Amino acid sequence: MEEGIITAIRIVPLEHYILLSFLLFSIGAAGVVFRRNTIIILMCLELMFNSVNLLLTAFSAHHSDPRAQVFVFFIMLVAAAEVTVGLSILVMMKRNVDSVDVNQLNRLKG
Amino acid sequence: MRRCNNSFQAYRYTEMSVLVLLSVLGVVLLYLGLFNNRGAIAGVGIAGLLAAFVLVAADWHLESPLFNGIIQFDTYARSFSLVMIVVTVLLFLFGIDYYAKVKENVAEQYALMVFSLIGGLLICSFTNLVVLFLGIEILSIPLYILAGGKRDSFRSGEAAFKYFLQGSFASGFLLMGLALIYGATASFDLAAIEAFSTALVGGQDMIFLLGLFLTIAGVAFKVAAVPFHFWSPDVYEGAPTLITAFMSTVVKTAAFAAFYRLIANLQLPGAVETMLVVMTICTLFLGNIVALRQTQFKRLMAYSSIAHTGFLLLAFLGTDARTPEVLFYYLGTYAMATVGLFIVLTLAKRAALGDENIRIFRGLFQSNPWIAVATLLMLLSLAGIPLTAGFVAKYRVFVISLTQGYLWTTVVAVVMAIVGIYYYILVVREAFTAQEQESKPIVVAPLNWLVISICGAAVVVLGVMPGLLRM
Amino acid sequence: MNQDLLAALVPALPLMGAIILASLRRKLSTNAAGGLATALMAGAFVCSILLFMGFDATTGGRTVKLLDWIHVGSMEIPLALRIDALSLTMMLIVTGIGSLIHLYSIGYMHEDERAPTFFAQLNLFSFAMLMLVMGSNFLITFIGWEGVGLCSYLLIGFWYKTPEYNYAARKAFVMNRIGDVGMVLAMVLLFQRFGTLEYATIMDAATGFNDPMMIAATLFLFIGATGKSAQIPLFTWLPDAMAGPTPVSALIHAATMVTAGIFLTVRSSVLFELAPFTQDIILWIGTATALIAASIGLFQNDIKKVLAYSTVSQLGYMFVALGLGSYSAAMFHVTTHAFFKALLFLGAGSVIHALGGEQDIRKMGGLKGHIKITFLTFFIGTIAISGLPLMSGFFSKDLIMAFAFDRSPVLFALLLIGALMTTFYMFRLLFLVFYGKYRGNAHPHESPLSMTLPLMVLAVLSVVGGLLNLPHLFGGHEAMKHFLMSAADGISNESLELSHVTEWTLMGITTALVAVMIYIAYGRFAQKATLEGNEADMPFFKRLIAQRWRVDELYRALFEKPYAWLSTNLFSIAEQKVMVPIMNGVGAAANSLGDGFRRLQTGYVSFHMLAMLAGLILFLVITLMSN
Amino acid sequence: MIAALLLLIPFLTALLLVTMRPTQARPIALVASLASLAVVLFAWISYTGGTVIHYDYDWVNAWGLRFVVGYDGVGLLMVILTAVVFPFIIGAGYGQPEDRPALFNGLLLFTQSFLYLVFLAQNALLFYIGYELTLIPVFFLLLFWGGADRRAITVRFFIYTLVGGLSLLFGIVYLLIQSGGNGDFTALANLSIPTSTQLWLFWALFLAFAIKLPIFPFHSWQPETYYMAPIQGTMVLGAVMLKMGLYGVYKLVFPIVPAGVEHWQTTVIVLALIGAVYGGVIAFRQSDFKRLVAFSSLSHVGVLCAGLFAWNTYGISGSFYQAFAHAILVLGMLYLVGAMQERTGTTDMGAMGGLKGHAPRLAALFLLVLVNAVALPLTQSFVGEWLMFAGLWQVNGWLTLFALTTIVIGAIYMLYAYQRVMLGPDRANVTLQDAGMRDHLYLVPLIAVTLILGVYPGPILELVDAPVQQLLSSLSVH
Repeated sequence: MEEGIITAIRIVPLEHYILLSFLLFSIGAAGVVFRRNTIIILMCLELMFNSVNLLLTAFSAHHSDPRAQVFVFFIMLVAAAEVTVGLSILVMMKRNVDSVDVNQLNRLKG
Repeated sequence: MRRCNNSFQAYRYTEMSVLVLLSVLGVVLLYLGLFNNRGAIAGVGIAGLLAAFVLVAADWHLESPLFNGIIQFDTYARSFSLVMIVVTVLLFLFGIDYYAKVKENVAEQYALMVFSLIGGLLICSFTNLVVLFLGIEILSIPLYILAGGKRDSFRSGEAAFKYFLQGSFASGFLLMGLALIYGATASFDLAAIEAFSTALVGGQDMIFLLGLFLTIAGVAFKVAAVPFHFWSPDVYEGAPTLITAFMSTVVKTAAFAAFYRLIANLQLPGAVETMLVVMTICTLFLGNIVALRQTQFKRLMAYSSIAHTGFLLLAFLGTDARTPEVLFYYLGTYAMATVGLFIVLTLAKRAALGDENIRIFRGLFQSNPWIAVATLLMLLSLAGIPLTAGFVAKYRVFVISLTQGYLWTTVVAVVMAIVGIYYYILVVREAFTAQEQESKPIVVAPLNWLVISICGAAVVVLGVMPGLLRM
Repeated sequence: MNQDLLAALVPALPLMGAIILASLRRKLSTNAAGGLATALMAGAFVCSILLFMGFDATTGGRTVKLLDWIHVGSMEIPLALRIDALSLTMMLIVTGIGSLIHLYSIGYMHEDERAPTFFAQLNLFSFAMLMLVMGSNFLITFIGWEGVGLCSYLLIGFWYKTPEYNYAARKAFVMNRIGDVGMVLAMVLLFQRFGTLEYATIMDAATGFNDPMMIAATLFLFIGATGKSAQIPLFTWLPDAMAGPTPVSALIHAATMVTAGIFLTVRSSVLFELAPFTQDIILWIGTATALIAASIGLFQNDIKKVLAYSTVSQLGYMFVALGLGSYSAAMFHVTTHAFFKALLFLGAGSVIHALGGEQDIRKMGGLKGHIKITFLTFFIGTIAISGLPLMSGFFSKDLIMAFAFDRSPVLFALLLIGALMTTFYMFRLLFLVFYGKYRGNAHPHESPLSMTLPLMVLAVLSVVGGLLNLPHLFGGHEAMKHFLMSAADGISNESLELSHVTEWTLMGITTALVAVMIYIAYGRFAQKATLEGNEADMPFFKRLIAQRWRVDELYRALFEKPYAWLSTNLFSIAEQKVMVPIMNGVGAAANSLGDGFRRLQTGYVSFHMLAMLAGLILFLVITLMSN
Repeated sequence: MIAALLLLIPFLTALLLVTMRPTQARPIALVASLASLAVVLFAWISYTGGTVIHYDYDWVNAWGLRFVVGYDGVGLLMVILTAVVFPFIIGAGYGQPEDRPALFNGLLLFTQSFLYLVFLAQNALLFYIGYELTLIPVFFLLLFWGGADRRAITVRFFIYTLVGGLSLLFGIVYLLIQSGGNGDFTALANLSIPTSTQLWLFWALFLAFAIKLPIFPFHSWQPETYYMAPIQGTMVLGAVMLKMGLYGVYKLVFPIVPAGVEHWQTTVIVLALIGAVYGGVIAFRQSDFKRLVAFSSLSHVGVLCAGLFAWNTYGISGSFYQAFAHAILVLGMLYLVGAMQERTGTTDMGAMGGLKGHAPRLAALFLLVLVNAVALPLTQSFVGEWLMFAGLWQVNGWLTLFALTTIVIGAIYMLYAYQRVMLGPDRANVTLQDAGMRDHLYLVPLIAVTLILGVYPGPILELVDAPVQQLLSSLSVH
């Protein structure tokens, strides 16, 4: 990886990154909790994951340690896998209850 | 539990080959699915698992790092791996009968279980947080699919959906936690992190604390500790019984192994300790109390599983050398009892045409006395009545928590244990009450009979001679 | 012959009889059973006499240890018999009168098909009574004490088909039990105090102590005595006990069992000597009982009830004697009373037998012609109890009254009134039963020899009984007193400082007034053809007495009804409305708690995730706070 | 050897019965119980005092669970009690269910062997294990053969008892940690626990026994359970199982938390006596014979417990002696309940009465049993009660007076019951067969035991005396 980018990243103080990714993470989490459309919820999940990726990258830059970036790739991979599964499940749901509203599904309770 | 120093050691074939073997096994099973030959599938699956068993059991006390020291296949890991493999074998045996009626996609079911098992092996041997994360995902993703295994069943679908959403949500927290820990310690390596935590003792590091906090939350989700338990009742009930059994045994075992491996040698900040205590009390309370009102057996088992999570967490409190020993014993015997019970449930459910109310056990003693007795033994074991393994397990947990000085937490646990006995006894009562009107008899295939007997016998033998199940 | 063996035989023989008869009660005829029982009692009597012969008063007595009964820690209670003057006296009375009554019963119970059972129980009673008097320590005495209680329960309820009889039997047993509570308390107290229950040891050790504990102990003993000897407040069972066959009334409720209380007091006279307070209480309770019972006796119309109340009042006299500390007088009266009261009861039995079960004196009268022997003997009994000069009752009662006068003239006056009432109701009874003309409609016939023989024997005894303890006044030297002195130390410090003149005058007054009473009674009852019986037209006070001071009603209202009420409601309210609901309530509470928390599991996935999030944040806050 | 025989004879026979289901189940069970009785008698003869340890090997020592079995005098007495009682329970002529006799007797024998385990155990955990195990067979006895509403009552009984059990476990675990993982009674007795701890630890341990006995506020499960259970089930509960409570107190409470006992002594005695009076008073008006027995048992047990907590030689010895007497008594009473039930088809005394005329022998036997119930001298009960009262007096006179009221109360309800069952005018058109061979075979030995031990209590008292003395002296050392 090119030195320039690292330094570029380092210019911004770490706290900002942390704050930003916290913000993104919270937005994601809030979205997951409060939105009812499954598609959007999936996107919010992505958002959460990516905020983490951002954070990791920032950390790795600041610790000047590449392992975190490797981890980021793993995360992307896993996220992809999850989304695939998620979407397939979503299709199944659509088939069962003709809707993508998460709260349509509540036969199991109590 | 010794940890390897990070230095590169001689490449050992056997341990790694377990993972390789299992992955191959999964693929092979998928291929076998093409020639829709069930007997072969289960057979191959079991053979493969047994091979894995041998490989794990071989040169027992060798502890060698793998993959550049991100995995540590030590006694701890081996022991839990063995339990998981054995239980999976039992489930496969059960599967032969369970999937007998199903038309297609049987091979996928087996294969996914194997994959999930790999995840389990990974997380009970990790020494690097990355592996922890990957392992958990490898463990979970197949489960999301398995939970929805009954494509034509609404409930199964709902279960899969809920499991997936909450699972990924939790993964998010886990990831955040890991990232923060990394941020604080500049390393994913457990040893390093432990070193950091020891250095930190007394001091404060917000990032690290928060990181630990979220990580634990993420793992706690997997073991279904309150308040991260919401998924388990719904998923347990909705998922196909075989998968429910798999989740409440293999997955639970793996998750706990990982959980303890994570915090075992950490110098937990006081805040986290408190969190654990509160979590334990809540889990004990909610699991048992709500279980009182369950009439659906699978849901009952879900809450009882939460309750047992509570007891297991009790063994986490403080730092006691005996904890891994106890965890191992508890989980092993718990798995045995649970597998057996779920098989009995399936059989009774068939006879009752899909009803899952505990009433379906009625008349069991009339029709199949021995099965009834085995059921009794397994239930008593879960309830923790003496001379069953469950008693020894609970007893040892109490010993630990009292030794660590958690007097009141233990009192709560004891009270909750009484509550627990109540709902198990209700099931016993059903099983041993005579059936009034004539109903479809409960048929037990020889293979199932064998598995149930094994489980029933195991809980007593291990209860009388606990020494047999040692790490 | 070996004294110890003899001593052992005395209770053993009746016990044997009881066991044999009980086991063979189906096979034996009345005569066989009665014969066996009587023979065994006679055997016991003979043994007692032999013991009496071989007894040397100077040694003070011997203890015959049969076996080690209770031995725990430092508690050693042997199963042992004590042979001394006191026990010998009682043994002679019990076995002697006992055998006579057994004999009598053969005739009396002839028609009853359960006669063998009757004799078995009678023998068992004799055994228990003998244990009571022969015991060498309190606990052995207690064996007999409770044993006679049981037998009296069985015999009162012998005719079990009549509910009233069963009730009477239960009443007797329970009241005795109340007394026994006192007895047990006394025993545990004495044991703690002296570390033993042996009479000999305690009496030796006791001298010197006098403290509240001693008062308590003696009071407890006295409570026990009131139960057995039917003193106020526990006397109401004795009249009801007349439900039993008449021989039972004679043996148990006149001659022997009811005197157990007196016996016990004399046994432990030393202790009572150390507790003057208790003695006073005994004195006044005795007086009260004597008077009240006598007053009730005046209006009874059931021949046995009259005798029953007379018994109660006579027992009262004995307790007065004890209260005055004149134990020999008490024992003397016990003896003579045993004679004439047994006689009277058996006579009454003979009358009832003659009239085929009739007990109401209003339906009697003019029997002296039909049943001569019964009449004569009954007459002797009457004059004996009324204390006409030179009769046995005369000596014993006057002795007591002399002691009373020595204490206070008032007491003497009260006792005198009692004595006069006794005379009155006894002669009323005599006249109503035997004089005038017959008011009933049965065909009176004299009883068989087996019944009349005991009557005659007892009659003789009632006459000459006084000689046993002839006072100096009449040239005697108080034989019985000196005999008993070796056994009951209390006797030695009796003293009667009365000049002969005073004694003569007292006797004179008594006798004169008694004569007057007899005259009045004769005038009122001798020639009655009919008898007004209805209490309705009596004046209030008279009616109150006639209704036995309404004590039974009082007790029923005070104890029986509330107890029954309590029993019912403790179950229906305390148990079923409180205890059980509490137990179930705990479970219900847990369940409702479960229901509550169950609602958390809404099944809405967003809510679940929200909850997770909330929980997480909550934890965060809590832990950071606690940090 | 002896211990092995005791534990195995009933256990193996039971296994055989429940697996093989032979038709002649009852005779087999009877033989087995008699065999174990023989063994026990041999043990008694060869017993020379002190504490005899038969086996002592580490089971899972790491967690304080060692297999140590043996007995001191009191333990032996309890073993004798069990051995004597079970032949009678199995032999009880009436109330034996027709269905699944093999299972029934098998469960009985299981109970017996577990009871042996309880009384032989010299290790707290082993004791606890036996203590809980006894519940399982009884649970099924009640569930299978109980009367009306058995499903609910059985579970209630089970859970209520386990509440005590778990608190006992808690206490034991706590002790184990104090003693460094050595659960032997000897080791636990040597602990010196701070008084403040003993005050609560006492209840943790005692609660189990208070419920098992049961004493007053913890008794609610007892009447309904006794009433609902089959005759033999009630016999097991009343004759032996509640004795585990007494034994437990003697073994696990007195030596280990003496300070606690000292502090709570009066409280417990008062509660126990309240229960004694409460039960006795209620028994008076009970119209059902079986319930009456239940409440009378409650009453008797109250006195037993009070005597035990008098905590001196007389009290404790008396209590254990009385425990024996009470077992025999319960057998007799319940057998009579069964006998009447078979004859009149009910246990309601309202439907009885006036039966003496028809069944004089039965009445006589009843009377002889009753004599023991009201603790007349020269019966077994009297010896026990006398000792207990003597013991209680050393503690407090008023409590003794309170306790003594029970002898009046007892007389009241017992005689009333006898009258209502037997006495009164003959029942017309009732044909009632009188006590026959089996009744005599059953009741006469019981009565004989009662009277013999009433006249010659020596042998039993000797057993109890020495260990109790030793216990008390060791406490005074503390």
